[in-house]
Amino acid sequence: MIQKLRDRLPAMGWLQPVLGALALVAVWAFVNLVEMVDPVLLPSPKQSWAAFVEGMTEGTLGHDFLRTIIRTMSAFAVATVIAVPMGVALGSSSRLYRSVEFLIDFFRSTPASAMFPLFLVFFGIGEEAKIAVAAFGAALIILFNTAYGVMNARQLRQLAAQVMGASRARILWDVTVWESLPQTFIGLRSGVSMALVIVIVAEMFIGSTDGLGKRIIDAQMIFNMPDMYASIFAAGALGYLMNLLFTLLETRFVHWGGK
Amino acid sequence: MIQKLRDRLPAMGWLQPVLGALALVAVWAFVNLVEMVDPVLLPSPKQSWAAFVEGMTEGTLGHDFLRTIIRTMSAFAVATVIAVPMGVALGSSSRLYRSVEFLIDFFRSTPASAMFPLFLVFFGIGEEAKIAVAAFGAALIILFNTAYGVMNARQLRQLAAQVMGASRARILWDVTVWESLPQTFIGLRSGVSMALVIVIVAEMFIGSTDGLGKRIIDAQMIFNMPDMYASIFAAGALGYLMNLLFTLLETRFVHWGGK
Amino acid sequence: MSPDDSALRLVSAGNPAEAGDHADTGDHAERFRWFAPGTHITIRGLTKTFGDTVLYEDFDLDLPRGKVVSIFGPNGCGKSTLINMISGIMDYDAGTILFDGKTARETKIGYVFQNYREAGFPWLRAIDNIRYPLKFLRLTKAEQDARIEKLLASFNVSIDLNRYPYELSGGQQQLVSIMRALVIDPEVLFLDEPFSALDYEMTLFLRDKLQAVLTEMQVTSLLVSHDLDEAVELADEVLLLTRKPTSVAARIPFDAPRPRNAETTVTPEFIDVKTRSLEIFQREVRKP
Amino acid sequence: MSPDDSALRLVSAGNPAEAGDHADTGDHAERFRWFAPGTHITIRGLTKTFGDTVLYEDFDLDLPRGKVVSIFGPNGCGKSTLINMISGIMDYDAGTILFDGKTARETKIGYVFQNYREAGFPWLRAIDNIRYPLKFLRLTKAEQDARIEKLLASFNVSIDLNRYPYELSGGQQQLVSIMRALVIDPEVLFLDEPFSALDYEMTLFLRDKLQAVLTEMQVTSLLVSHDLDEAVELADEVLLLTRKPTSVAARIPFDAPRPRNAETTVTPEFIDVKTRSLEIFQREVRKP
Amino acid sequence: ADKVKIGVFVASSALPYYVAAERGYFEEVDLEVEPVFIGTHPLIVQAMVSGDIDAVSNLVSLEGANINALRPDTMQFIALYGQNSEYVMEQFVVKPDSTATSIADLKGANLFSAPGPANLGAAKASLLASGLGEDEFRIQEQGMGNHIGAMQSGNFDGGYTLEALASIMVDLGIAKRLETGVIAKYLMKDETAEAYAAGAAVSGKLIADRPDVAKRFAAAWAKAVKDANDDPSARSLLAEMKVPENLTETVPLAHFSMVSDLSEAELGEFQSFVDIGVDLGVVAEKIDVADITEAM
Ligand SMILES: Nc1ncnc2c1ncn2[C@@H]1O[C@H](COP(=O)(O)OP(=O)(O)OP(=O)(O)O)[C@@H](O)[C@H]1O
Ligand SMILES: Nc1ncnc2c1ncn2[C@@H]1O[C@H](COP(=O)(O)OP(=O)(O)OP(=O)(O)O)[C@@H](O)[C@H]1O
Ligand SMILES: [Mg+2]
Ligand SMILES: [Mg+2]
Repeated sequence: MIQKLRDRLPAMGWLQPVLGALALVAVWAFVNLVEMVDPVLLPSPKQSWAAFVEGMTEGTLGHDFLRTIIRTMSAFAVATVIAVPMGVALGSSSRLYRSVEFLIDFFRSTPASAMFPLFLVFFGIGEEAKIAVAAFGAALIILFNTAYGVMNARQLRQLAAQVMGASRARILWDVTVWESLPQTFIGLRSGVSMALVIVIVAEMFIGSTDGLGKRIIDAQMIFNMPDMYASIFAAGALGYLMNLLFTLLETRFVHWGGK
Repeated sequence: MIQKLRDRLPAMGWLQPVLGALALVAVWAFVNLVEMVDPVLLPSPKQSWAAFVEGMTEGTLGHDFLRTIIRTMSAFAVATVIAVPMGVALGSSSRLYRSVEFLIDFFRSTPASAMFPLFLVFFGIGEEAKIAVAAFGAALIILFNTAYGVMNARQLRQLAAQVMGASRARILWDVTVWESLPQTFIGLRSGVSMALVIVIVAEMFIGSTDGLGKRIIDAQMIFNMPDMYASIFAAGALGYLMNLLFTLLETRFVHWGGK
Repeated sequence: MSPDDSALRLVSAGNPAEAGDHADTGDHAERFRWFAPGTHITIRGLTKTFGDTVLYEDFDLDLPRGKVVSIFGPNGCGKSTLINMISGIMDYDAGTILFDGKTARETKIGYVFQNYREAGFPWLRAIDNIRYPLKFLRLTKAEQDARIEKLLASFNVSIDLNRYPYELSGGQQQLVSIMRALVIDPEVLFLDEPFSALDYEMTLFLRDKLQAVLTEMQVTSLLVSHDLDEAVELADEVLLLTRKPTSVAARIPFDAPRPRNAETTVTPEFIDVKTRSLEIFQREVRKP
Repeated sequence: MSPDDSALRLVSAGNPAEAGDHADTGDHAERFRWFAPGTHITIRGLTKTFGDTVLYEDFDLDLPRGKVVSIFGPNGCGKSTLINMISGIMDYDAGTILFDGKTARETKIGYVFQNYREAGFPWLRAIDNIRYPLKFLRLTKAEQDARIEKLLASFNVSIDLNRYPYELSGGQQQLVSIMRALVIDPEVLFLDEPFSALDYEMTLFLRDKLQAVLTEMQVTSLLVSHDLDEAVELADEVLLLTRKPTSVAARIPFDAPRPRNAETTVTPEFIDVKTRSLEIFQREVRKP
Repeated sequence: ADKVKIGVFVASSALPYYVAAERGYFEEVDLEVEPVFIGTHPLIVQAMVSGDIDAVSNLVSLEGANINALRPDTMQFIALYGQNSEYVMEQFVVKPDSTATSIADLKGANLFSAPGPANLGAAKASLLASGLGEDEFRIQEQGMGNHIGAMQSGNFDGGYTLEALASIMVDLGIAKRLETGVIAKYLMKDETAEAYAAGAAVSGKLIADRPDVAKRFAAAWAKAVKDANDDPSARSLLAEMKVPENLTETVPLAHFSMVSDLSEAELGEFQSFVDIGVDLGVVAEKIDVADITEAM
């Protein structure tokens, strides 16, 4: 019996990622059931799920979802294109990094919502401002991680490349980038979550006609809690999926990790 | 001449971190000078500095500053105490981590401001809620980084400890924790910035009688731009300083980095 | 514990399900007869594959208690892999490793890794690296210090042991690695090319030292070396392995009295063992 | 370029300021006389300290063009450090390294690191690791392939080169490392204990191979080995180093005709060189 | 003294609280009132539901109606703050050089609105009621903190905003008022009617558990409301409510009234305002104002 279960366990690998979600829903259902919290404030998972399904099928949740995805992806793409090469470049000289570290740590520690006015000034009130501020926030964290990946990379392989005649740029590209890849992936995952968070906050507070953030704040305003939690759930699940994508990419590309 | 300058260069090391700040102020002053942006929206660095000094000496900026520091530090301390051990534990088994990954990535991708209602339900409307929500946000990013540090740690040293007779717990503590230290430091730095950001946002939106966030939103409302930028500057500088502390700690403790 | 009162106990590692299956099926059952007294480590039906390459298949081996067995085999034949599996840090697909009454984890094992450079803890000074395994021996602080004292005195090293591993040269790191393995007075010692980076003088010194320690303390040892002179000089038995899929090509005992030294290497017995080993090795390596 | 038309050029590395100072002060100026034709690498006034330990102080050395110099010295005397400084990947505090008309960066260098395990690129398959340095030679794709073909044919290796380095055994990794150093037909070759992990057969094979290549191509080579037989057999000159602070204890030429093999090792000349080397080495090591 | 926790949204409509606190009206009735400053409306409602606060100084009345529709008797308004073109609160502003004279002239304009479905709905409905067609204007919510920047940056022709922000814009010279009191005029169809957009409320729990405390609280509040309406010197307190000091004298204020002082007709006006909220979808279902007000 136990033997059989053991044999099956590896096959149930797909269940693992779901466990966390199940636990969350279970706790939620429990809290709701024993009315630890007023049901007006925290609806049951079932109500929220109903709101989610209804929003997706009949309502505009699908549309809002899509808009948020597009914004997040645009912001993240911009951030990656700028921040990864910059991170590699800055990280390759710790002197250089030290001189810009103030800026990076400064802006990393400043809330995006405090930056909204400034971005509105430069990018106008349209879509660009939202994408720009999210890209900025994501770029900072990607840059930070990539640069530290490069700075903490082991020396020997870079020296080996140097002896073989690789130029500084080549070493960076052929060796350092690879060495720092695990850290860069962590940066990218932090970055994509950050982009999503800022896009949602921007949708909440910088005028917007659609998107999950707008949906969340509207639902909150009219105290439509099932809809609010449905939207939050959609946002979180989106974040998980985007992270999952990178986890898959990483296991594919960084096969030597830990060896 | 050049020789002398070169000799002095290392001694000017302290200048490096300041360079970034100087560049920022220079760009700001320039933008202001050529009136690229209406001065009503973006005051000059001088005006903001004056507001900063006045706020610090005569006004309440010093008090607000202190309150934000205390909140951030409390949140960060709570987050560290919870997240570092948990990160090590979860990271030590990638199966375990996979099962909670959903939760971590989910909540990392959900804006703190969307979480406010939930936290208010559990922690009431006082100081605790602000600290709890900031600690939660910071803990997630610390946990994420620590766990990945542990998962990406090289195997050989852990196996060596195992052969020597170390128990699983001992290996974790004696080897894995050390191996993952560089990554943990990155997590701590991300975490402290995150705690600061969320504390400020909470001060802005959960309502508060003091703190930099409250100051920023008040200044923004009554359009006192010099004061707003003075407060933002204070927040960013605070973030930088807290990061600096960790950089110093790291160079002290992780002497073997890259070797 | 004397070799005679050793309890017979099955210890299986690797994939527990499969390993268990094997032991139970009866297929290999007759192999688990009582084995010769004096055997310390018994390996039965060991199977290890990497992807689709089979490294070991249904591999059996007995290692005698308190003796030094030198493994001699071509690069990539699976010597390090074998040691890793025996010492319990690498999983295997099937088979059983019996540690004569104890599991690998219950045994005091000293292991000098082939990859000595990465096996040290860079956050500890060399001396603390050496001291580290003493933690697990339930010794008082004073006893620990005494052990270290004794070890240092007998090695009389010229290295500054207050340095961190990454501040040491390759050979110095290897020496530290050896000292770390010896400080616990191990019951079983695995030496994977332990002298590969040591200088001439140090190698000679350590060969003598090791012989003295191993014979005095009756440590069951497994030595991997590509230096045939060294392998034979230290061995009670030379174990020759084939190319993969790996099997035992031959086991050649060598009983010359100890301590052995340069003079031993010119005895006819030594030369005989060496010549036979070499013949078998070359025959195996050159097999198509 | 023949040894005779070699332009004299000062190449300084390390801390540029200090190195420059040294060259200019006139203090060492007379040393920079024209040196014997046939010298390829010239080291003058080299100083290297780690913290407060002095490793090299005012160290001078000439390495002849197209010859194999074997370095023999105790662990931690600074052999790897020396090679690293010559090959331009480690800074030094003062001194000059002249590369006979070219800088280290302009020279085609092959370097087999002592730490062969970490020097490979784990993101490239073994074959691509070997191919990698060809990138910098301005060869067409076809020429590159031809080189690889030739190398593989002459090595006739049994390793699966489509594996990643971390899937290879220690010896296999070292072999890949050697092939990577040789594939570019280097002008200068640094070998830091290149055979330490190779099996008996492979070591013998590579000694022969290397001799053939190095003498045919007139590659200036520096070999570090703790195996005295090996060091002498391959050498045109044995360079003996003292303990730190490191200096040259002796340079012993060895002119036996090539190719040398097992027979060479029984010639009186060989035994003489070996004996003298050993005497000097042991005298130096045992100095208090 | 009995303790009462009061939620305060820092805006000029919180003036009665500041007056009562400053002038000791709470002590007079033996109450110890502790303010809880909350920066977002929904969180005030939530705090009321979860029992973190017993009263609120300035709750958006549609949100109050909404929560009572969802969860009856969560709170009761004891005072209502009316706004129209006399007691200016909501209004349309335009660029200083605009030629528009009423919101009907905003054809083709790009507008911002105060955030939230109630504000946006009211702004849209007013524009439509003025005769503009659905696609003859564009309007977009903006957080209050962005209004000045939005106006200043030239991205917008004008917008629907609230006091004291409008006064600040006018003061800075970046906007002028176009039409005020639009809810009364366009939605309630009676320029003199008061749109009771906000009010002071006490929780249903306070009334049920400590009716006496609620009563004393209302009494103190009534005094404060009187001062806030009639005593110009109370205005100096506005500086604490995100009103710049130079505008405290002049910034328009809502008309504060205790529910007990409201006439049937005025309560009828409130009912029609709440009904508008239902139409806008901001109030979950139709609700009688009697269920959300308490005359004390
Ligand atoms: N992770 C892996 N994936 C695939 N093959 C592997 C892996 N690890 C080891 N191998 C293969 O297993 C074989 C045995 O490796 P092992 O390190 O045990 O050899 P070895 O006998 O110790 O050789 P050496 O004398 O060179 O140290 C090698 O051929 C190697 O290619
Ligand atoms: N980063 C460092 N900090 C301090 N000391 C160092 C550092 N790196 C090397 N050393 C010291 O320099 C000396 C020379 O080291 P090196 O690696 O060159 O020795 P080696 O001659 O190659 O020895 P081996 O034969 O063991 O490889 C050693 O004594 C070592 O302790
Ligand atoms: Mg091996
Ligand atoms: Mg060395």
